[in-house]
Amino acid sequence: MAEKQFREALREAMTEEMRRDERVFIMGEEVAEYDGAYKVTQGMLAEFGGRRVIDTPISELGFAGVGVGAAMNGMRPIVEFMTFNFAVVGIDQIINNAAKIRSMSGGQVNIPMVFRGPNASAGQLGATHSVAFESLYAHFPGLITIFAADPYDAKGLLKSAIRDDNPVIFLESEQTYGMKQEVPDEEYLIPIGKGVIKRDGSDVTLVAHGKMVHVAQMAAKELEKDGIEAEIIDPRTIKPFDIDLVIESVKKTNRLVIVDESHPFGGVAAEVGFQIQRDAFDYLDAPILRVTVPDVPAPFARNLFDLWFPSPKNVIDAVNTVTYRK
Amino acid sequence: MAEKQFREALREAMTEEMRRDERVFIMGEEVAEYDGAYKVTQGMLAEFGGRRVIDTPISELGFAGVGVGAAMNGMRPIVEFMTFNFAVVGIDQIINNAAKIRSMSGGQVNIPMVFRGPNASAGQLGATHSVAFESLYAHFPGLITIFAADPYDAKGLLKSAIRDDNPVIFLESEQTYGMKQEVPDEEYLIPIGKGVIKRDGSDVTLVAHGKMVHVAQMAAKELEKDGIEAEIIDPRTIKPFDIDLVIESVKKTNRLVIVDESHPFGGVAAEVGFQIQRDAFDYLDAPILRVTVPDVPAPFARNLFDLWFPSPKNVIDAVNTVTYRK
Amino acid sequence: MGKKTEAAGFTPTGAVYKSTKLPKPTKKTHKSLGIKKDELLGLFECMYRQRRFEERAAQMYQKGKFGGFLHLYIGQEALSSGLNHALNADDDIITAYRDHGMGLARGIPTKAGMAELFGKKTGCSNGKGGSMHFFDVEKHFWGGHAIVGAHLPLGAGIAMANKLRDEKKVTVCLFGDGAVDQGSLNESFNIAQLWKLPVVYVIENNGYSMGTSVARHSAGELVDRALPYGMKHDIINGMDLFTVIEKFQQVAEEVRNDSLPHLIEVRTYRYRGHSMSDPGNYRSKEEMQEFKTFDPIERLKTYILENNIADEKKLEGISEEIDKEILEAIKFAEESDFPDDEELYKHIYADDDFPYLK
Amino acid sequence: MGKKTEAAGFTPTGAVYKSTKLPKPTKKTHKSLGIKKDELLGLFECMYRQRRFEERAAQMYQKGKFGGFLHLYIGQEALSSGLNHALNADDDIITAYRDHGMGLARGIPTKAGMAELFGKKTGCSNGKGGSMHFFDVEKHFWGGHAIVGAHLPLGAGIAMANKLRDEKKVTVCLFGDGAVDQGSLNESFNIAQLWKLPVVYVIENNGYSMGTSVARHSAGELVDRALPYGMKHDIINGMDLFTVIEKFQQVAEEVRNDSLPHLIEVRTYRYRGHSMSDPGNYRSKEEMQEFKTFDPIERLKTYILENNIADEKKLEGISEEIDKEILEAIKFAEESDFPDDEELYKHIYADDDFPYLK
Ligand SMILES: Cc1ncc(C[n+]2csc(CCOP(=O)(O)OP(=O)(O)O)c2C)c(N)n1
Ligand SMILES: Cc1ncc(C[n+]2csc(CCOP(=O)(O)OP(=O)(O)O)c2C)c(N)n1
Ligand SMILES: [Mg+2]
Ligand SMILES: [Mg+2]
Repeated sequence: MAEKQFREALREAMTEEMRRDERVFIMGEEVAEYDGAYKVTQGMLAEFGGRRVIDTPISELGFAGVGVGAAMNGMRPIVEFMTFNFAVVGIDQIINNAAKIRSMSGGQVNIPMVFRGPNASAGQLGATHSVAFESLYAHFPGLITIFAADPYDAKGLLKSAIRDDNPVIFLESEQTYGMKQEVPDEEYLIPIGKGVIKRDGSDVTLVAHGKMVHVAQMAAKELEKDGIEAEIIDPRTIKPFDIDLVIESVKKTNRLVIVDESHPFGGVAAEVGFQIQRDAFDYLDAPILRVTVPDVPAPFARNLFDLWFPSPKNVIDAVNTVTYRK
Repeated sequence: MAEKQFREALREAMTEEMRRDERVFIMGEEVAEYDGAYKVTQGMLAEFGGRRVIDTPISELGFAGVGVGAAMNGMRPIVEFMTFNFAVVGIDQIINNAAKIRSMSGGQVNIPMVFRGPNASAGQLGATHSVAFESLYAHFPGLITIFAADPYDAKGLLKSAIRDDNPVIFLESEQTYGMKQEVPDEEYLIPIGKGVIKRDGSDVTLVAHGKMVHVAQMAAKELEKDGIEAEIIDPRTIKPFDIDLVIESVKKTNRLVIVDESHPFGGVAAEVGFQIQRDAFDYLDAPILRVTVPDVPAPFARNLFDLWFPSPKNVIDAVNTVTYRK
Repeated sequence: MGKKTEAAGFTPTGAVYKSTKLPKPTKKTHKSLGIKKDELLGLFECMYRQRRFEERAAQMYQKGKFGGFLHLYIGQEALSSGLNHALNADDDIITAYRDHGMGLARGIPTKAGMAELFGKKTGCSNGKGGSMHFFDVEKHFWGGHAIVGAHLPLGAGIAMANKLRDEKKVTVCLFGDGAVDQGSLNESFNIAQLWKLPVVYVIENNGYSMGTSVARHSAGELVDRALPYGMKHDIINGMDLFTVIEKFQQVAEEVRNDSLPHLIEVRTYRYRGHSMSDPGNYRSKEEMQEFKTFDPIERLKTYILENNIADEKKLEGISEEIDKEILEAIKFAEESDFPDDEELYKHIYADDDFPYLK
Repeated sequence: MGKKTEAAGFTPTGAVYKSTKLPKPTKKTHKSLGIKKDELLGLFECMYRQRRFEERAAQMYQKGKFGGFLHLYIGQEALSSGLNHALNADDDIITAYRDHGMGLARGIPTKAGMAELFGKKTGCSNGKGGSMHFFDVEKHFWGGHAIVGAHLPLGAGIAMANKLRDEKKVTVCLFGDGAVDQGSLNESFNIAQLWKLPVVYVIENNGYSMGTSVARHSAGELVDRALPYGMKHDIINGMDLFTVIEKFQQVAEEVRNDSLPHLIEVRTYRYRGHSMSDPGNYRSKEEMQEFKTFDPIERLKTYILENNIADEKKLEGISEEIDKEILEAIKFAEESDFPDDEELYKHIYADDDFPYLK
């Protein structure tokens, strides 16, 4: 077992699955000759050639739809978006075609494919390049949505996603691509729809996914010094969401803070909060709080961006509120 | 004061504003020579001519963006989508350009425009033609989102929307276009962001918007026979949302059911429920429940569609649960 | 609409004939096209079946037997029938929501088609799709699609999958003249040409996008949308069955050999309204009359009689058989069950035990 | 990359030169183009300002003085400078994210530009936009836009507003060769031609979309994207200032008269990487060397000297002034304040009292 970067874990997952199943191929902007805008697909063209590792024009609607068509007709495409901000111009192919054709055809059509790429903000990239889309994709039935937080989860989940017969939205982050973690060399799969407790604690439950898991971890370390043991739950899959794991934790902690990089209105935090108040009402000793980006587009200026981005301090403040310590 | 159809109320609002301000114009598919796919714009071409009532090709991304550009440069366009299902292919122009350019330019650009048309389901139109988009638009900062339930609100709100300096998403329903109501001939405006109590009651609060207001009304009538007085709140504007009105009501009823035609994950119901448990926690005598379409695409078959669509019975069941009557 | 208005408007007015002139039909005979007599009668039957299916469907719709949209293909049957004849059974076809004709021509049984309109479990999409979403994947009919232009990339993708498997199959993607203005066309055409995908794009130019004539929604000639990419292209008369067959036999063979995309503009005409709610005020009686004289079914009938391939009686016999078949299909549709309630949560995901959010 | 791979691949390989051959520059002189001597020196200054601004910006970026993306325009300055010279001050311009050059040429002060890169409140977008979103609406510069192709319809809309007000103004919408493959092009071009909008679309063909050469991302010649719509079009040498000025003077006059759109493919070259993180392995040293010989600034310098419009000393003087100006701009940017924290909630909506969701 060796330390591997997030991008290496993703590459291993894709490479292993492409060796295993020749129906799997990948296409996207700069994935082939350029070795990937963020070097995730480095070396894959050399191994698999231009028929299975394919550079596309800047035509997100076009190549996303080509992927859906190829999946309908027996292939298992991986469509890489340079970032999910750019998938917006092609989103009709995802939320209408990929998500609904199986249902409209009465189950005649199978659409086994993965749409993957970086999601949410990555520093000062401005308003159009910093959006977290997980709640949008989770809102529309027919899709599975995954947001991996670390290399180990990323590899196991991406392999499961590629083998899954549903269209899967697989979200990553430019900012975690370089992050390292022990990743087994032998094959392993992580089941879709199962969350994991990333830190045990009994005083408060923190639900966080993707990049936010690390923000929650930093906050938990601070809180620990303060005698507060936070339990961190990473759902890993946004849809289907492992709400039972959260309920179990809340039954123990009676307090919940959700950390979510989405905008607040109808974000993942709103959904999880709603379900918990509905299904664990009697176990709550305090209102559920959320820590999200504010309801404004990402600003460019460094200072404003830092204010905008959810910080450990924001999480700590929320925890102090739900534990009535301030 | 005369009885007017919903479509007439919309037409009056646009006609009055176009007479009042020559910067206002309307474009969309079949809005001119065809008099509107649903006859909302009937007669407007005859009055205003082809420079202000403009038929477009089936290019939602194109004409939505043309509208944004015209708004940036001093006009006040109304962009009609035949239905909001079709806005999906042009949604980048709405959530990135219309919503963010003011902010990215540091406030130099004003984008006074309205995107309007039917939203959500209208009978057996199938999976791609039946989606409720209010939570999606409300999720992205920079936009105002309105969903009018009846002719009176529609006229007053659309006039305010046309005069507003922000990009406004104005949602309607094919199924209410024929609905009649007393609508004053003299001018009136309804403020954006203010909800209204559509039925007084003290036993339970029902929050419903758009078509769902009528479903809530039907349920309330039934419940009344049963001695249950439901208070119905129609927020009218989804963003900004008049949460204070709901809080006031919940302080009185201590029970809340949200009726929302969106899919459940991160829908309007999830957001309202989240905010209420957060801000009115101590006033709740029962978990907040929601009545929405299920988390599956709209089916075609009549029987399945009827199961899919939120019914008064669904609302009554939810009310019975929060009032612990079953 | 006042003169002043016309002058000042952005969108051009009138001028429907632009882009709708019918090219000359082929001079070929059924023999020279390799069509046997019984095949020819089969093609007549095929066209007539589509016609009667929809005429009856319209009646049922007006009687309130089923809901949703209903877009009739009446007038365009030469394309669906000729295209299906020219292709192999395992070639792939995908089309827009005006899909009954193509679906039936491809082999969807009238019973399954009618039952789909009625939203019954016995329908070709198990009642889940309705009029706009006929599917029969076993027959390589990839469905009717209702977001205008959204299935253009799907056509390229279906072709790409065939190419990746080194199957020498042709994929045909049909769409209306209105779809030409969707950005998906630019993106799909560029990718299809750049990647040499074996896909044939077919514009069913019936003169109108809903109430908007081609001249009012598209600048330039529709077929010229192929020019930027250097895509092979042609315009044909879509009211003449033999012309359609000749063209697609040739194109299909070419594609099997060189795996290069084509754009074929097929000029045809829609005799009925856009949907059942459309009064059709945007076109003149004269125009309708003129195009009625090109009725593809009447045309074929005349050819069959003039060339003594069959006599009136024979054709009437075929017609009566079809009429019966359609009536039986209606009976079948009416008597079929609706999908079980559980179906609401079936076929959304591949897994039947998917944990749906409540 | 193995031979086999190349043969089997979907996307064409190599062949960068296609679509990047430079057309002949104009034979016109500054006199025949009506450019006065001081104007000519002003144009030299304008180009040099953009060059030095970005060279310094790159240094500051590498020193970590500011974050985000930084896309340099170096090599393409003849277009921004010539275009601005050819247009009136109240004509409208909108471009993509590689926007420093066009913004400065249009009159954004170097201080405001540098401060924007640094994200300071004194920036041309008040620090809210950054490198990709320079705006100066007073100067009719409608900004840099970062979703590839998404500003094409905006250009048509800006032109439509001018036309609705009967203002005889030209709108120029610039975009990269990679944006040609976005569906927004098809939709915008069709609408612009159909509605006769006074907009000039300009492809800044610098040979590459990130690491992908034009031949590898677009089928056919880029300028042919105008053909389907019957849109007027041309290809010009974008490394030669006079050629740019001549073309846009002519086009602008035409548009003011007939209000018809144009597509101009301007062939140019990007000397730096796509962004600061791009090593540029996709192109050869030879290719770079060849295009360096066309450097628009060197070209103009040579012309000025050979025609004795000014001597070395004069030009050095101008350059030194600019160098100073840029250094002052950097000082200004560094010393400027960041936006106030309250700015986070400003200029999102028109109303400063908007009730933001918490
Ligand atoms: C993206 C999108 N926009 C609008 C519509 C509404 N609509 C359905 S059919 C149609 C007209 C299409 O005309 P055409 O492509 O010529 O096909 P035809 O109806 O003539 O077969 C329109 C505007 C839609 N379904 N999808
Ligand atoms: C819709 C979209 N897809 C992808 C990207 C990422 N991206 C930014 S610039 C770029 C290349 C654009 O190349 P070109 O249009 O030639 O402009 P240039 O960089 O050469 O000026 C890409 C792929 C984006 N910003 N928007
Ligand atoms: Mg048509
Ligand atoms: Mg380029």
